[in-house]
Amino acid sequence: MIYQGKQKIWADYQKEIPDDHWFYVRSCIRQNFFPASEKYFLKICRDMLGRDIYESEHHTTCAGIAYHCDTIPQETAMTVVARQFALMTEAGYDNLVTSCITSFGNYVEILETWREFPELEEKIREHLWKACRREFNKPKYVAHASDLVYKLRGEIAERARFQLVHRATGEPLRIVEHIGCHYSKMFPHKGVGGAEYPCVLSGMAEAWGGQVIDYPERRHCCGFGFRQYFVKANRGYSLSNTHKKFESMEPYHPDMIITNCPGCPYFLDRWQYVISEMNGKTYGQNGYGIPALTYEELAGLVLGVDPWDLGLQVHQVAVEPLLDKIGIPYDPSRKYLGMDEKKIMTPGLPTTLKCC
Amino acid sequence: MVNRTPVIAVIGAGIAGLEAARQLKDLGYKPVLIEKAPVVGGHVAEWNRLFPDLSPAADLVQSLSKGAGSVKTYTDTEIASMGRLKDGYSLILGNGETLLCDAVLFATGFHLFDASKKEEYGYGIYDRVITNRDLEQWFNNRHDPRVANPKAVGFVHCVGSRDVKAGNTQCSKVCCITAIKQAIEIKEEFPEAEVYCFYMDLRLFGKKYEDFYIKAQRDYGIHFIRGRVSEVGEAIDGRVVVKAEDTLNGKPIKVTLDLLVLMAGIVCNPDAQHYAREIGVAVDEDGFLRSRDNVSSIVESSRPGVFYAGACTGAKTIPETLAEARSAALTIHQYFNKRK
Amino acid sequence: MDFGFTLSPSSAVNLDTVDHARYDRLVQLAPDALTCIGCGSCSATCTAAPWSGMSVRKVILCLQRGRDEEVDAMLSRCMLCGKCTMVCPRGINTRHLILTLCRLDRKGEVVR
Amino acid sequence: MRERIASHFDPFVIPFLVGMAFVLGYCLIAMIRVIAQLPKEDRKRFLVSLITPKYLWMDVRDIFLNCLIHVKLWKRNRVLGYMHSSIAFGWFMIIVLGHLEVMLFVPERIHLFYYPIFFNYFVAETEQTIQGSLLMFLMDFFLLMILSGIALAVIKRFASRIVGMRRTTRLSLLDRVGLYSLWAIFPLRLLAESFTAHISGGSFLTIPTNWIFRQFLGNDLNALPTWWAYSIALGVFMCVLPFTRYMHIPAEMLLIPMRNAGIRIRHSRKGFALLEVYSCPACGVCIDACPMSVQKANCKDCTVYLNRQLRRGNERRIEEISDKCLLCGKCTAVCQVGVQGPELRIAQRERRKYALSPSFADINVRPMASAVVHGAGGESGGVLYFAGCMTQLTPSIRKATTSLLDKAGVRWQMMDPDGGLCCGRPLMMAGRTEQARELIAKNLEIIRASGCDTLLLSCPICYKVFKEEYPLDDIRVVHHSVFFQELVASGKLQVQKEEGLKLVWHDPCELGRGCGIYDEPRAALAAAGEVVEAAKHHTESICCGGSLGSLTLSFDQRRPMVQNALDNLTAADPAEIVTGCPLCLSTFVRQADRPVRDIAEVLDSRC
Repeated sequence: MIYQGKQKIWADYQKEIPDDHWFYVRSCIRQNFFPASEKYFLKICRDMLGRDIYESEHHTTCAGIAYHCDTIPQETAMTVVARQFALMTEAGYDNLVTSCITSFGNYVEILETWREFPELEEKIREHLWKACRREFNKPKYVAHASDLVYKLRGEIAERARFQLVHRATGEPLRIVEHIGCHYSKMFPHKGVGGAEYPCVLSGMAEAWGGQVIDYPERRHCCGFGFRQYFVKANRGYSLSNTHKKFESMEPYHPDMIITNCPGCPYFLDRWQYVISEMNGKTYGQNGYGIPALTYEELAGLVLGVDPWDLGLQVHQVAVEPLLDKIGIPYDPSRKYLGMDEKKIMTPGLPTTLKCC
Repeated sequence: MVNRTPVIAVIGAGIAGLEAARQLKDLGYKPVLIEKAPVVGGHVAEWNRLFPDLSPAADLVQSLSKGAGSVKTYTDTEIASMGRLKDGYSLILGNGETLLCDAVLFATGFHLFDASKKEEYGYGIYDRVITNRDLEQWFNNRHDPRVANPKAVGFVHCVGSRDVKAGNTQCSKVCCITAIKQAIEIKEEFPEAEVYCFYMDLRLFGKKYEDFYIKAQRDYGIHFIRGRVSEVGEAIDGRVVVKAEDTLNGKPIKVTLDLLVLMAGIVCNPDAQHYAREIGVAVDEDGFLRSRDNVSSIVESSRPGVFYAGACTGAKTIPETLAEARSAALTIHQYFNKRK
Repeated sequence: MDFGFTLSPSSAVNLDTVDHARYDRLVQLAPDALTCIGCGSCSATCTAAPWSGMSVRKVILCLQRGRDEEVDAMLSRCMLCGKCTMVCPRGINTRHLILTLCRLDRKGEVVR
Repeated sequence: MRERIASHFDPFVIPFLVGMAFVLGYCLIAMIRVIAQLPKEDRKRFLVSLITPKYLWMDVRDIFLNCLIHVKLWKRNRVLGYMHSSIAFGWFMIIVLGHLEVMLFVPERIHLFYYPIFFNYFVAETEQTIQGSLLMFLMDFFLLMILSGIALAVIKRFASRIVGMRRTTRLSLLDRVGLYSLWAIFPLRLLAESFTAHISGGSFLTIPTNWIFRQFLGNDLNALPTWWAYSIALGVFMCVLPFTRYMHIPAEMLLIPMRNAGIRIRHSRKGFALLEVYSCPACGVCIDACPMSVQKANCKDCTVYLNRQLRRGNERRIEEISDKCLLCGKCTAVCQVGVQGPELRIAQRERRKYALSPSFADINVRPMASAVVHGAGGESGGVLYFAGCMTQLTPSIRKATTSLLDKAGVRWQMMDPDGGLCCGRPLMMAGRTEQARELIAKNLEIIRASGCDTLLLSCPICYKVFKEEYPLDDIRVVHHSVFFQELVASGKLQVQKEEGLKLVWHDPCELGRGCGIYDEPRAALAAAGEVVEAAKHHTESICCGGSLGSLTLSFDQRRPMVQNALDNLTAADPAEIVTGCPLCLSTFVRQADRPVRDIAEVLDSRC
């Protein structure tokens, strides 16, 4: 690996990310999968780093899932997105930041389509007006939340309580970064670092003391693929793709996986359980899995947020070995306590995959 | 009008420029060779052996530069600007000299495609990914540690050729046969190595090319896989994992290689475009200089007194380039005869 | 546990692990197999093709890709009529190739 | 007349006796073994033939004509014919006369094996009597005849072209021993008899020789050693005989009655095959005849060497030779003994083991069968035309054939309009007889369904197998050249003759030597133009080089063979080369310097 070569490519694919004043749109599904990620994104940006981030309770799905499942036409998705832009305009913002990679891809795709076909934009403006009497300005900047965290990575590092370093050995943790397909594969110049060697997550990992590993199937999709997962008959296909990634990363003994997409960490986390049940194979050390975290969770951990407040107990793969490696203190007895300190249910244990 | 000996500026002292200059000199003209690089010979000077007879490239360059020996030659000299005069052209050279000439011959050649632009192949990122030029360098000096006793070697044809995404839709013409040549040379160096050529089409049009291909298959057991490499990753041991579709088999294919050679294609020389614009010579959509006619007058531009030789108008083989250089010299000769 | 779906093996051919012993032996015994250019003339003219999808081109390719079952299935109807030999532009002695192949076991040994 | 040796014995006869005993014993055992190896029904058939007067007469006649007179060889090459018959017949006569002498003069010694052979040593005879002088004259006459044969043999060995052979066999070491001992026998006999001629008498050869020797040899001390040498030469020859090519002498005497009885090769190495191998005299006639011999490297793969390798049991070479052969059958056509080169090779191919065998038993041919039923309009009879695989690649033949059928008003239909199954002959040639049988069964299903009364083939490869291996007793199997010749002869096809149009007919191996069809195509062609002959034709025609018989010959290796066949055909400078085999056609077209057409095309273009 020639690191300078990557740096050269990263230099070619830098995008302008405004420092402040963002209109934030959440993901449809992340709050279920990783309940504290979005909350801590806002918390870190607003409270710790003092940025102005606005969110509206009126925003809806961007229709990306329906669009990628071929259940609605693109024009419908465009109108839904136009409404989000209208909300942003009404709130007085120009910079749109999305929590979801598919939303990000959707917004970028729609803006690029409008750029190529301005008559389509006019048509959508009409649709929006007819539907809900709203008007909008197009955002000046569209960023993914990970772009913003990438930009703020230095500030986070300054405030970090923990380094992504193996406490016992002093070695940097070996981190697999997985970028959502819709982040930059469609429009390489819209992602930090381009499509082939994106540095949005590797930049964070390295800034916080970790070491990114480059394994052959790094570019491969997590396996979610919308229709592949949502149709049960195709689910084996989804699983097989994830399996391919794990087989490829296995020899590198990664300590963790970080992702910037709603679906990826979910599948990279849950499929480890399914694979262990199907053919008894686990990919972490000592029968554990490889923890798959969101970048917000990782930022939270680095900044010293309590793991259980970050919602790490809802991961299938136990995060305790990782916490131990870094030296992050945690109280095992609080793992399954809810916000009100009452016991939420304790999950059953898998047959093979070791959990705490 | 021409009573003094006509002066012809030959831009580029690659094989086209050298050969044309020699012919012009022999025809009684005064050619002046202007070369940006410190040495003459262009790309061929960087090559080791030439297809299909594996003759040494150095011999060719040496004999061509010997032929053009008495021609006034500026090496290491850029052209700062070019301008049109009433009956000729003026060239302001980088060294401050001004050259007034009666005709200009573009022998500006081509650029080798920058393989790092095909990011998915990881040139400049992965240690074991090199280009055809790097391999020729290795054949020349054996210094490159990346070519260390490989057990498996891959060649990717059409890197930056026939590729809309790379901005070049044209075929580079010589990569197929070069890949076969280099594959054979690798097999000769490392007989135990498995060698794979990933191709989209094999375009082996020239004399002896097909024989060379049969030889590669039958005598060297080189594997030809019809399918373009889609991506390259790095394995834990630093070798590269290559993915492609084996289109004849209709299945994806994957192989781990010790060395991957990218057959960087022939793309236009942006300098030539720049000069062309300065004196009002047309450039084709593919970036190469536009000939007056692609069938009958390939060496002529639409402007009087401006001529072409070699790869400045598109990918060429060496024999084609040399033939064009001679043809250009004769065409220039006719041009001056008509003006008398 | 039954999830209602299973892990399916990759359809990709991994040349690092594929077993091509039979191919290696074949090209030792019938070296002209190496010169196939995959033109498909043999498949198009084949008398047995309607019954087994026989194609010498595919046979040569599948052997290199470790797809032995397909090779055996294709060969199972070959009548040795020789049409493929007649049309091969590379002059491959396809009948010799087929007969030689039929004598090799999966490990590439000639059966005695 | 007097007996010279009182004991009627001398130790010098021992080498001869040992040799004689050995060779007789060996041959007897070998004969029993070969007969025992025959399949039961073949063995019965053979033994019955031996007591059937008709066969017995044939056997005696054939043995006399072939083994002693070498009639076939005479027809082919008079010098070689004389050479062989002089030695064989002369020797035979010397033995017969020797016995006659013993019976006439010392009948009480007839039980002594060596007496007839060494008669002149033991018995001093006088040439004064008519009997004596006649016998002695005959003895000398036949000895001279043999010696002239031997002289020719010596010349042949060192300069084979003089006797009309381009190439001759490379001999093995034992063959050389046998050869030199054979060459030595008769000069030594001449010397021995000459040395004793003044005592035991002699005739026009021995007496002058005796006289010459006596001019400078003062005593008779040379006589006994020479008789010893003669006996030793005989002994050595007989002792090495079973291990040399001379084994063909006894083997052929068994081969002839077996062949007359209709025995065929049923096993690759045993029984009749074994006998054929031993019957090969290694004369090397097949080397020149073999179409592969155009390239020197292939000479070692001719039938004579197959037989040698079979005797040696060199499996690698046996396989190589067996697989390379074009199976054109020319070696058999020219062989004096009639060793069946192609059949022997197919037998070797049959014994091969395979990891994978094709199977056709479960192929569903019902759609093809029902197509021919509907094609005939439900009526039975008519011609069913099977184009076959090779004709699919030569559509001109198919077109011309069907056009001729229409012109002649024949009711016909195609058996394989959209391609069919292979006839099975290529599989048989490859030694995969079992698989071929499965194909035959499938094709039979289609033929039977058609209700035809004639099966027409435009490919001799198909024709041979349909004729020989398909049980189609009530259906006439006919090659198109024969069928069209009949139509021309009966006037149903009116062919316009072009005077001076020279056409040469190439006899395809499978049609000519394979099925014995030579005259009909020529007769049909004569209606269209002037038929000229190739340099070698009929049974000696040269294979086109494209034969499916060879399993290993590469395209490049075949090219000189094709050229040689073409050169042979164009000896009389014909305007067109005409053949009746799609494979020959495709093969020739690639290299020919003049038009090559199928007989159907030639006829169709002229009527």
